[in-house]
Amino acid sequence: MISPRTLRNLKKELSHSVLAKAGIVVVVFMVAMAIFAPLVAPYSPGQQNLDQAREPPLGFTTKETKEVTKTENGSVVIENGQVVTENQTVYNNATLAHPLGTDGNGRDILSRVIYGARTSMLVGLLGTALAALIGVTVGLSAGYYRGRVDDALMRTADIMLAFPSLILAVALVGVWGQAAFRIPDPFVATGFTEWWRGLVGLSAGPMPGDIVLPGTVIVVVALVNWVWFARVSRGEALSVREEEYVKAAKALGANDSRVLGRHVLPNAITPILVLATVQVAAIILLESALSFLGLSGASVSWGFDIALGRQYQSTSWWISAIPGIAIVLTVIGLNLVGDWLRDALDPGIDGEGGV
Amino acid sequence: MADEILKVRDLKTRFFTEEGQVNAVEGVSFDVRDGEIYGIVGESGSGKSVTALSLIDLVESPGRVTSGEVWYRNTELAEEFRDENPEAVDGEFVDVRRLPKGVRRSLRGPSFSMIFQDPMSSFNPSLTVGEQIAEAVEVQRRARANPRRTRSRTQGYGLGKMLVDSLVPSKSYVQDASMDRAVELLEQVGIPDPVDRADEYPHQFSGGMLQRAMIAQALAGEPDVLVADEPTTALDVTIQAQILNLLRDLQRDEGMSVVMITHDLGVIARMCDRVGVMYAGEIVERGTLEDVFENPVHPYTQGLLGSIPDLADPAPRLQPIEGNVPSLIDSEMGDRCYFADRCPKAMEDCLQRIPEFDAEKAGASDDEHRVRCVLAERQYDESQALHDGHFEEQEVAADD
Amino acid sequence: MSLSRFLLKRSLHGLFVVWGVITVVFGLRVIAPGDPANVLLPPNVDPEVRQQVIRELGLNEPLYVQYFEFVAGIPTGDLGLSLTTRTPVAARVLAKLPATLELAVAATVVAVIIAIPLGVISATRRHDPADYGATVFSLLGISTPNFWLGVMLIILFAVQLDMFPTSRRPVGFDTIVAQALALQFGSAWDALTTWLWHITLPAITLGTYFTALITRLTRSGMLDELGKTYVRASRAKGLPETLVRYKHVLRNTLIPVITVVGLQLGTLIGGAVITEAVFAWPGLGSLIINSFNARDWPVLQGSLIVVGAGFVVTNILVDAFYAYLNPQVTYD
Amino acid sequence: MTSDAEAAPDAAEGREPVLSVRDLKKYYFEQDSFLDSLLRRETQSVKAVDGISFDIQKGETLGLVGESGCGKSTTGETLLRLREATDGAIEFEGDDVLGMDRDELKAFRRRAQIVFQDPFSSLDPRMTIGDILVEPLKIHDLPAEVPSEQSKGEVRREKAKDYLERVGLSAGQIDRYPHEFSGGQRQRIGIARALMLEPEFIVLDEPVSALDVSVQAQVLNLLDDLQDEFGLTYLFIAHDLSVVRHICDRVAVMYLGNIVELGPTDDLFDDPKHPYTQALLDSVPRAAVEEQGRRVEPLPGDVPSPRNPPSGCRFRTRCPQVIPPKDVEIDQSTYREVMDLRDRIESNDLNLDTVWERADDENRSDKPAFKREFRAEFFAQGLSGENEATVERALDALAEDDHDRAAEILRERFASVCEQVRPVLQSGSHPAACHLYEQPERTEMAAEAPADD
Repeated sequence: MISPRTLRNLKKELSHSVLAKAGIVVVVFMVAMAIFAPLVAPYSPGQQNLDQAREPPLGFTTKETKEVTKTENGSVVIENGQVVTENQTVYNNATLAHPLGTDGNGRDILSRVIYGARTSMLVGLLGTALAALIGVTVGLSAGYYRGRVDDALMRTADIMLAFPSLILAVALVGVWGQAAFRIPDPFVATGFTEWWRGLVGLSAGPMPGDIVLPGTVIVVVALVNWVWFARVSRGEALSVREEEYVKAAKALGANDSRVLGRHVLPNAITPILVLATVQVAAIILLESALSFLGLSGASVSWGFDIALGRQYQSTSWWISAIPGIAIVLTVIGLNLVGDWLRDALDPGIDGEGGV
Repeated sequence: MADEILKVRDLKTRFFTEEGQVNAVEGVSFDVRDGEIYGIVGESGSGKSVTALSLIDLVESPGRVTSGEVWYRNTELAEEFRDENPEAVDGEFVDVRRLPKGVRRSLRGPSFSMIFQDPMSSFNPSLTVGEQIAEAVEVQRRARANPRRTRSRTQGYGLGKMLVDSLVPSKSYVQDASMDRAVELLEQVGIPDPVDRADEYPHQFSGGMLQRAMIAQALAGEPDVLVADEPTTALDVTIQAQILNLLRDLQRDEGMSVVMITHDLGVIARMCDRVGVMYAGEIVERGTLEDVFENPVHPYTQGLLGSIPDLADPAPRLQPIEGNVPSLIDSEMGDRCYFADRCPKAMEDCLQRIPEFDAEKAGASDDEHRVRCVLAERQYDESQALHDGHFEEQEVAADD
Repeated sequence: MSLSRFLLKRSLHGLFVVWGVITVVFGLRVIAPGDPANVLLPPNVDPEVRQQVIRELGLNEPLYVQYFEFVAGIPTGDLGLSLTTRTPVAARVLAKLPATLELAVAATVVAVIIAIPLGVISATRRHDPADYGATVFSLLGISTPNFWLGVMLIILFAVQLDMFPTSRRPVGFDTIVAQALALQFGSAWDALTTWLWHITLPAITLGTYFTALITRLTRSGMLDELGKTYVRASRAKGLPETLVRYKHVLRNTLIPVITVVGLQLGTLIGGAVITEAVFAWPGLGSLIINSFNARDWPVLQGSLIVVGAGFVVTNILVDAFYAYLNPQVTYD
Repeated sequence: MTSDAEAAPDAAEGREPVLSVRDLKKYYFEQDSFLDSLLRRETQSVKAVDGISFDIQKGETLGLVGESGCGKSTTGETLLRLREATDGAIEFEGDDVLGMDRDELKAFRRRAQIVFQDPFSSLDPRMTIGDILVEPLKIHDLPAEVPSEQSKGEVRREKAKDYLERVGLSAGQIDRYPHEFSGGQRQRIGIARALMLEPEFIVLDEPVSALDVSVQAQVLNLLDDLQDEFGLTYLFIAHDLSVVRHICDRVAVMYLGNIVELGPTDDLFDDPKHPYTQALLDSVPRAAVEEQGRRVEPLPGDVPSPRNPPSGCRFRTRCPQVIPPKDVEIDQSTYREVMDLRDRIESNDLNLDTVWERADDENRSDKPAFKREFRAEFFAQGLSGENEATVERALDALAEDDHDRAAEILRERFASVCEQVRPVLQSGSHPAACHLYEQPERTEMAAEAPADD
């Protein structure tokens, strides 16, 4: 399906562009992190340690004034029958145990970011795949057959576009609730995790046994975003169907399914591919927004952690900042890959979507 | 005999692409005289359109005119630059390529003008045709009012105006007088109801009418030389006939010179006095129409003429040139005659060097029929002929 | 087709879309699980009372009657009663609308003022530091989730530097206008500065994505446009470069930019919802989130309809501007 | 494309035609969404092909020539049912093409093929040349039986290689992609693809228009050779008259959806009958020294829109030989002016503001001045006698802004047979649809005339 010329263009563009290389590195890194989370995360993302709460990331020290019980010679001072308190300056030092610091409950932020990548990637990839499946099927048929099918699609798309995607997603989550499926994590279930963590000397603490698949959210983001795929593939089908090779195929006696499958789809696939890359980014942003609003049903998610950090925003900025940086890096990476594909293949598409 | 208005010498234009350096124009020389129509004919990829753009300094990145001279007869400019830049002046002629950028730009309109193949894409779709022609008039009006400023980048078109203009479709740059002149020009090129038509947009015009409007726009600056790049290729024959008549009438009435660039030998035959045949970035044969059409010497010219079915006298079988247009990438060109691989009369000599014009001798009149081929100086010698498949073998060798 | 005919056609189309929006919104309520009566009533209430409430809400009617009444009520401004406050939905939504509009308009204005010149500079000075700067900015801008950006702005400018307030909207733009009209310029000025002071961070939060997007579109659109033949023809007729670039090229660049911006208005409104959540900005977004949490369906429906209708109206305006810039659309 | 061209006309008679087209029509109706239909008063149709009839004899090349928008390509595609005809009949070797069901149509595709104009769009860029050539065989599951030692795939590939060589390419190029070939080579591949099903009849839709002249000649020679080799019948669609003269046995000239003249190539080129054919032939610039400085009298104006074609003879708005009524004596150029004036009044395309402006009369009361200016603008020479009186009365009506009456006055006196009756092709070997030549019985055509309004 991908001709040697396409591959050559991709390689050529890649060799020219530092940004494209950076994008690929970031995306591959994030995907690897998501897949191998139980093998590389220092701790379980849910493991709390209130003694080590709000530890800053490496390189930072925070100073805060705390009200503590006054002690003298190791015993609590009591005056007038009450425990005396005093204001004391407490220094929170970064420790190597938590390179990215800890959150309000003393959970390791690095571990949460690694596990958060799973949620983002699952929703991003599955949501995009579902949206593409719906959108491309509908769009190609509409563009190819035109007429009433096309009319109906375009009107539906107009109505869909009148709802801001975030608001529609919120409403749909409201309708369906926040169903999430739990799938056993293969690394943990096979015991590989334990063996591996022992081998490389990571803390053995029990890692979560399930991968949480936020089912509603995946369906919702797909329902909200399929319109972009439909628009692009419709446009492609409209232009490809006018190509003489499509007419020639019909003249040779090819039926519609052959023309659609052998000629229209392969020639429409490039811009759809570019759109898909950009859509993964858009859907990751949408998922994080839903999580931020507490609607996604996932307990470990970048957006959710940003929201959790807000109650400590006056003292512990990193709790919100670090998951956000993870989002930005991922989305930049995907956008760079999208730009690379677009420049190399030059399909000329519009419509990006986003939060 | 009329004097030369334009003398082009050894013009070279290259495109620096990722595939390598493309020699689109490879040492082109020709003269254009006062009030003549000079024809340049060639197939696609022969470099004829790039030659046109090179003449009026409109080659865009990644392309660049790398060397050569374009001598243009203009006494005023010659006076002005005689002391300042003596190298750029030769008698009444100035070398346009050696003039400062601002001056070169100011020549577009009053000295050189150009019309393009596809009139529909040559007009801005969102402005009326009248306004676009009036702009061309307005530029010259302002130039006359303030010659110095013509050479500046902005020509007094300030920041405020451009912001307003970019959002509000207005004629604020164009004065009423220029608009009136635009209507006159439209009338001159034979557009009925010019007053109404001036307020219409390009897509409301037919192809033929729009090409007329394009010509009107090119006439706005009263140019000395009009470069017409395939002006009738996009048009039907009956419309083509209208446009060709119009071009010739205007050329006669305005006394301008026209460089007519086309792939259509018939158009050349009808319009031109003298002609140059281009192949692979070079002019391979030039001379008067009779010389080139009746007694072609270069095998390419012969092949070209043999390829066209004649309307009046159909031959039972055509005599095409075998093979395809060559690559113009510098590294693949080699120092030989670029036509040799398609030439039915290629000899060993053809591979030794790039053939020069046979008559670059001093004193030779430019009327002379000149050919860039070894056959101009000697007869075809069968004993030296390259055997069939010579080039295929080379290709195979290169592939291994 | 004349311009008015074009706009008539667009308006009819808009009306159709609004109808579609209303239908979808009605459908959402129908497929939503749970009984609205449960929201209003304590769990173990007398079935008699329960039935009465259901009758009051019209939920005992057949679906098509409910639908018809729902649709028929909308032109008269009747969006039903809020389940939680028992007040008309329309009034609640309208009360929140100005805050959201202020935010959206401020963000758009900032975006357009910054983005178009930035895109132009970037396109006309390729491979210049300015171009790289604009490219990096726009890449960051389209990749940053705005709620996170809002939180970061609050932490930096409100908490750490104490330059701006963290949240709230003490004064509305309508107040400023009212005071100015009443010739109380002193207090109008004070109100204006307060307003500006409070809206700055939310507007930046909401506007960044748009600024970045428009910069990108302007840059790529302008590069495309500069490669067209009419640009060459304009140069050939002697036009100065500034005229070619700004009178001809920029205008034609804006035509596709406007289309995309129109399509992305939904994104802007969606962004407003979450920005309001971050800054406790008392607008439509806050209303939507609150009524979602309270399962107050009529308010949620009403807000969705207003948002949808707003999108349609804005798009008709965008189309009108588009038609004004691009004469071709009215002649096909 | 027999080289002895004089044999063609006679050969055309007496044989059963391969293809016979009767009164074929193809109208395009603008695709309206329901909103458009709400807003629009009537649906407009574009009459791309409006009632054409012709036969193609076995082994001949029929040329279909005309300017852009005349409906020639639409005709070609409609013949093969790539577009659905609006009306008419097409018979291919006795089979009713328009009535074929799916299976019959598929069988028909094996017998009739098409080659397209654009060598860059006619080959799927994602397929290798081998895939492209084998596809027709796959579609029709050919060959039905293969020798036991070979698989179907191998047989097909062998055939593809064979045809690649027959069109002048090397079999070794079979695994390359289309973009690795030049325009001429790609056109050869397109021809090979059409030949793979071994058809009897091929529509060649501008097969050499996109090629450079030197390559064009190669492809023309190839088509010539293939016709001899496979005994093919061609419908050759083109706008280049020189090419048509070179390759065709008979030629049909199209103008605005009609065939205006049809005849053996040499007859038609040496003795064109229809004024349009004459003008067309006169316009073509020949690549010969005699052409130098030749000034042609080109047809005025543009081709009218097929949305709203002229009544009667489609060509009458540009025709240099419009026939005035028998009792009116008027020279052709003045008659043309009168007709143009009337056309403009009738199509509401006459703006009197400028005339009044020139007459320098804001109140629009100075009729003599108005009429003077009007004449200066519309009439090169004076009129005389009854003609003059009629024009005078029409101008009076115009001065009072009564356009309908002005048109009526002019119509009464100057109405031409060309606008009232649509001319048809006579029988015979070289017919022309023009009133200058004898037309069949009037009653027959009168029935057809209202359809044009």
